[in-house]
Amino acid sequence: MAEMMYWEAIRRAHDEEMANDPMVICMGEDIGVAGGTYKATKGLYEKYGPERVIDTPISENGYTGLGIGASFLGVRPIIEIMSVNFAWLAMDQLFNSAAKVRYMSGGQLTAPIVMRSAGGTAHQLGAQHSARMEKVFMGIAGLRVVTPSTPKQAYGLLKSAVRCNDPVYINEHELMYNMKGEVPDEEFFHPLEGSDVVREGHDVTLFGYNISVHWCLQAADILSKQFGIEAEVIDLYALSPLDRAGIAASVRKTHRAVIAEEAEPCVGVGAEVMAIINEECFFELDAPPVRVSAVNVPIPYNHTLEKAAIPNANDVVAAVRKMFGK
Amino acid sequence: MAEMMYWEAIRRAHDEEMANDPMVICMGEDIGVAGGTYKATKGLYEKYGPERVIDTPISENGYTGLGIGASFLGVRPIIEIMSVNFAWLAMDQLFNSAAKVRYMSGGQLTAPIVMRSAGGTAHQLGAQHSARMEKVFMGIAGLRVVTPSTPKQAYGLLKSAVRCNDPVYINEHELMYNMKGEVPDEEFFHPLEGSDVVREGHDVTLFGYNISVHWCLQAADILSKQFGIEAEVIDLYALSPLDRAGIAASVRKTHRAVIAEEAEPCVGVGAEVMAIINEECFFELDAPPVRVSAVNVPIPYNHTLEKAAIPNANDVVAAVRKMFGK
Amino acid sequence: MNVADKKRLLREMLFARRFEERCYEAYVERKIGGFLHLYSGEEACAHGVLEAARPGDDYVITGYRDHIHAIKCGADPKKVMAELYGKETGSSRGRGGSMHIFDVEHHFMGGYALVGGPFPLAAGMAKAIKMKGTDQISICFLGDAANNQGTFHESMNMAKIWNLPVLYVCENNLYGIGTRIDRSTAVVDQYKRVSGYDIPSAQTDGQDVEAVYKAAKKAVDYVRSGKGPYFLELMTYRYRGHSMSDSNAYRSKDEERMWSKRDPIILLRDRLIEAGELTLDDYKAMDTEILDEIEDEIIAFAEQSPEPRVEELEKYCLAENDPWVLGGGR
Amino acid sequence: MNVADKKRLLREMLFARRFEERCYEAYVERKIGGFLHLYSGEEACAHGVLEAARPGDDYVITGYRDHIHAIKCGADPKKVMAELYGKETGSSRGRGGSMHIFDVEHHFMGGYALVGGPFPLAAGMAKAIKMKGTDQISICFLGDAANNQGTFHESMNMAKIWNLPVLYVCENNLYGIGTRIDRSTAVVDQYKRVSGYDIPSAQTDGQDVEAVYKAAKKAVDYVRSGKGPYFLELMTYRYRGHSMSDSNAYRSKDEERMWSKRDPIILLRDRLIEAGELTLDDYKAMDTEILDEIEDEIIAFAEQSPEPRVEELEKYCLAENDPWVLGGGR
Ligand SMILES: Cc1ncc(C[n+]2csc(CCOP(=O)(O)OP(=O)(O)O)c2C)c(N)n1
Ligand SMILES: Cc1ncc(C[n+]2csc(CCOP(=O)(O)OP(=O)(O)O)c2C)c(N)n1
Ligand SMILES: [Mg+2]
Ligand SMILES: [Mg+2]
Repeated sequence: MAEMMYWEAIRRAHDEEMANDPMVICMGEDIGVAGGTYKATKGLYEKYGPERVIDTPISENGYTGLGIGASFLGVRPIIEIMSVNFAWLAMDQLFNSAAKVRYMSGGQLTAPIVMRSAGGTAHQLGAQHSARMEKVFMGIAGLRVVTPSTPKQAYGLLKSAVRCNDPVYINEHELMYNMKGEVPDEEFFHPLEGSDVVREGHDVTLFGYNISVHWCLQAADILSKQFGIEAEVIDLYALSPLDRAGIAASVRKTHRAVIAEEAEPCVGVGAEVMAIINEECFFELDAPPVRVSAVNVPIPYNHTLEKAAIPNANDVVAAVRKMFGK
Repeated sequence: MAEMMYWEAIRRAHDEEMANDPMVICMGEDIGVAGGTYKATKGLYEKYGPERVIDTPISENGYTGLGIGASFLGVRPIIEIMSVNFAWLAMDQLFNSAAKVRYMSGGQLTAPIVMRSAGGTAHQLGAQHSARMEKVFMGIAGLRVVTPSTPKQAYGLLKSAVRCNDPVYINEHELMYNMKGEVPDEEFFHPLEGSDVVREGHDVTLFGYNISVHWCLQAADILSKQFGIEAEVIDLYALSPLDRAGIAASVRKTHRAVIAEEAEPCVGVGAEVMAIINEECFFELDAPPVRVSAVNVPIPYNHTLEKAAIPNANDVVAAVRKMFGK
Repeated sequence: MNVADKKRLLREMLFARRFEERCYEAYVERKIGGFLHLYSGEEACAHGVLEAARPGDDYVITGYRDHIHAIKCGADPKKVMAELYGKETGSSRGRGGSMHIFDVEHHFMGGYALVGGPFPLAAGMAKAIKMKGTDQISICFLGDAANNQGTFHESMNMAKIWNLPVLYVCENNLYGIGTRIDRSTAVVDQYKRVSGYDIPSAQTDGQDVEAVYKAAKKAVDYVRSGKGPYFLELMTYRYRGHSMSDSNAYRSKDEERMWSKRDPIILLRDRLIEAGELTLDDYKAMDTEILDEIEDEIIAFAEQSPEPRVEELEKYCLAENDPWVLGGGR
Repeated sequence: MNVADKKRLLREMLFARRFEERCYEAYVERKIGGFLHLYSGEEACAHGVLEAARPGDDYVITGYRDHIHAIKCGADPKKVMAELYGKETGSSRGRGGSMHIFDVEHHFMGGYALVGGPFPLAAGMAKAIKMKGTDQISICFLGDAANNQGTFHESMNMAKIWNLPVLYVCENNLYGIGTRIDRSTAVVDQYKRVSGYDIPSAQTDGQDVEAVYKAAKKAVDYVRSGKGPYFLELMTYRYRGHSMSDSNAYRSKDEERMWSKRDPIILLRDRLIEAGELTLDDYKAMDTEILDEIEDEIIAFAEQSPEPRVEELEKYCLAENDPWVLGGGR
């Protein structure tokens, strides 16, 4: 078991899948000669050449559509959108073509693409580079959405996504590419559905995904040490479909729930998890579920404002304390 | 008070606002010479000429961006996207430019555009013409979202939207353009925030918006006549921001809630209303809130499947009956 | 093209016309729902181009006006009609409808309803062909107004820089719904628009199937030889409204009459008659045979086929039992 | 251009260079955050073009590499620097940052970070100008790689069919981040790409500010006279990496050296010296004065300005107290 960085884990998954199947390609802006903005494809251009590691023009809808068309004939494209903010330009092809083609062809045709991008608010990148858009991807039938919270997941989710016959969107985080973690030495495929209990507890369940899992873990630590509250932490690495059973099972045990999301609350992951809890185990609740979300604004450049707009571990702690009246 | 059709009400609002202010223009595909796919701009080309009633090329992102740029200088464009499905192509300009420009310019610049489109599932238009996307528009800070359920609202919401300094998205419904209803003879501006109690009741609150308000009203009738259940019906004509106070007030009264939405459930209006109820008045609930939503599939062409995919008044009735064990 | 080919083409085009006109009736009878876009008047385009290619082997993609392209690729007209009827036996199992005919077996990769959507998809299929190293090509049929979509620009550029084997065919019928081309488009000669991508192009009479065939042959050979993309513009006209809900009021009767004088079927028929290869009676017999076939076989099949089962509503949304969803083949 | 104008331009360009290089330092000192894109090497483009227009009156828009365009339009450099420092006194009150400088008072309508985003916005401003009937024009500066975005195509077409008073200026610095233009673009001469829209265009040396001015004068006059859009390509080079996080490893030292020999500031300076209008000492004095101004006034202002208040986090998201939100002016 080697330690590697999140970006290295993604790079390794690309490399292994490209070595395994000549139909796997990757494409995106500056991913080839330059090795990728976040190094996810570093060295692959030299190894697999320009036909398989493709530097695209700045044409997000165009190259996404091109990847989808290629996938109709058995190619497995990994499409990088440098920042999720640019994905608005590619939503037409992703949703209107890739997510719908299997259904509207009566199962004849499928678009087994992977789209991945850096989502999330980083350091002062401003309103047009800081949106969190996972909820947009989740709302559409025909697309799978996953989001890795560790290098191990980043590796294993991409591997499975490449092989899965459905289109899969992978939401990565700009601030996590340099995060270190253990990744098994042997090849490993992470499930694309389900959720993980990453910390056991019995007083309250903290739901997180991607970066917010880490806030939850930190918060659980503080809650345990300082307030004697034992929180269970659930990693929702699969955002679509969400793990209804896993969500309900934990709430049946703890009877309380807090959902931490980096995005603004409106029609977000928090709302959906709360709806699932209401539907699955309302009468098990000892307190109303709570979401810890961003302030509903475009993200400001100023560092202090930016930090104030985005939640963190302390906000999770505060929400739990309030719930327990402590 | 005259009866008019939904499309006529929209047309009248266009006409009055264009007569009132020479900076109001409208633009979209086939809205001019042809008068608009749903007749929303019928006769306006003849009246106001090609400089103000603009037939655009099939360039959704382009002409949306053009409208936004014009609005920077005081023009008030009403931008028609023929079907909301095509709006995926225009999301980049709508969200990255219009919704963010006020914030990122520190309040210097604003994009007072109106975008309107037919959303919703009509009759067998197939997967690429039947999506319900209101939830996508709701999730983004800096944009207002409204959705008329009657000709009166269609008229009054468009009038206010044109004058409001924020960008406003108006979600209309393909199946409602020929719906008739009373519209005041005198000029009238509908608020862009809030909600309406369209039927009073004390046993359960049915939340609807746009077409689903009508399912709720029908359902309330059936529930009253056949089951002695008196439902309150709330029309959420403002989807962003949602009327938290109005939602909570009704639930405090009825202690039960059902949300009817035409879209698939995941991260939708139903989830958000449930989240608001949980946050505002959880302890007032006598039963878990329930959402009545579409089946999570792209919409099939076949008529029977299509009908099975979309909820209706009977599904609302069934949900309430189940809630009451009747 | 030899005489036998021409006669076959004549029959195919006449079949196409009758098929479309029968769809019109079925729509009026409310057997067909949704949006219905007919190809009447434009038959020489799909037939001329695909005659010069390898339908069933080359990959073809188009927009919502797609029945005839599918059939020319080899799709069974019975299944196409059943699709329009929304039946389980339809080419897309009744899930697609008129705008979404698919026959992947015959490499007809679908009709798409977002204007401009197929441009990049076609380039992508060409990319796949190139990776596989076969001598197939990818062919994309779209209308004139579609060329104003950003995807046109993006796709032409990519097709050229990566030298992809894709033939773009522009069926220029002068209108996008009710908007005349000169009101929406700065340069109305569509073949001129690709100079900005250094893509070779040509403009041809789209009503004369032999002319289309000739121009397409050149285009197809160019693309198949590995030289890269090609753009072919065909000047044509649709007889009916844009779709069944279109009043068609924006076109003058004069204009319509002018174009109907250059009907692609009549043009070819008369040429064959003039050359002594066909009599008017032969033609009439052919027509009767076609009409009977459509009624007795195609419509009958569509009528008698079962609808999809409601229990299968959620089928085909995601792949079934995909092992990787669980993290591996085990 | 008379001698006084040239000397002023020299000073402005030298100021621009020093301003940008000081930003570089401030970024390294972590006073500036986020993405920072510098204009060093390209000064003749914005200065030459806007010198030929009416900065402060004509409407200007660009991408993320926007400091200098804003300043040339009349934005106070102190406020621009304060913006980079994220201060409340910044041109966007610290909410925008380097990529989003705005000075609406001086008709600098902003820097936008989505590549290709400003194309339609600029056309829209031109539409508004046309409606108002003034003789202003709209000017859009963007890079070479931006031209591959679909919005380019859509905007050029609309600008032409509606005859909009918009000047598109392509600052062709041969790269989009690390990708050389010939690897992403079928036709590398950008001015040739607009033939598909029948838009007149020209290509000019972007390092010689007088040449830029001359070409821009022609372009501006054309647009201002109501003849419609114009496209001007300026061949230039950025000295630094794409942004501060760019290694710049993809360019050869030879190439960089070649371009630095045609530095726009040195070119103009030497021309003035040769003509006996300036001495090297004059130039040095000018430089010292600029450096002092930047340090003593601009940086000092940015340093000493207050940050935005956290209580105002939600301000500027929606209009405040807009009466129509409540359904009327009452
Ligand atoms: C993205 C998108 N925008 C608009 C429409 C509505 N629409 C359908 S067909 C059409 C006109 C297309 O004209 P053209 O490309 O010339 O093809 P034709 O119908 O003439 O064959 C329009 C505007 C659509 N389906 N998709
Ligand atoms: C829509 C979008 N796609 C990608 C990016 C990332 N990106 C930022 S600048 C850039 C290169 C642009 O090059 P060019 O237009 O030539 O301008 P230059 O930076 O050379 O001035 C890219 C790909 C972006 N900001 N927006
Ligand atoms: Mg057409
Ligand atoms: Mg460049």
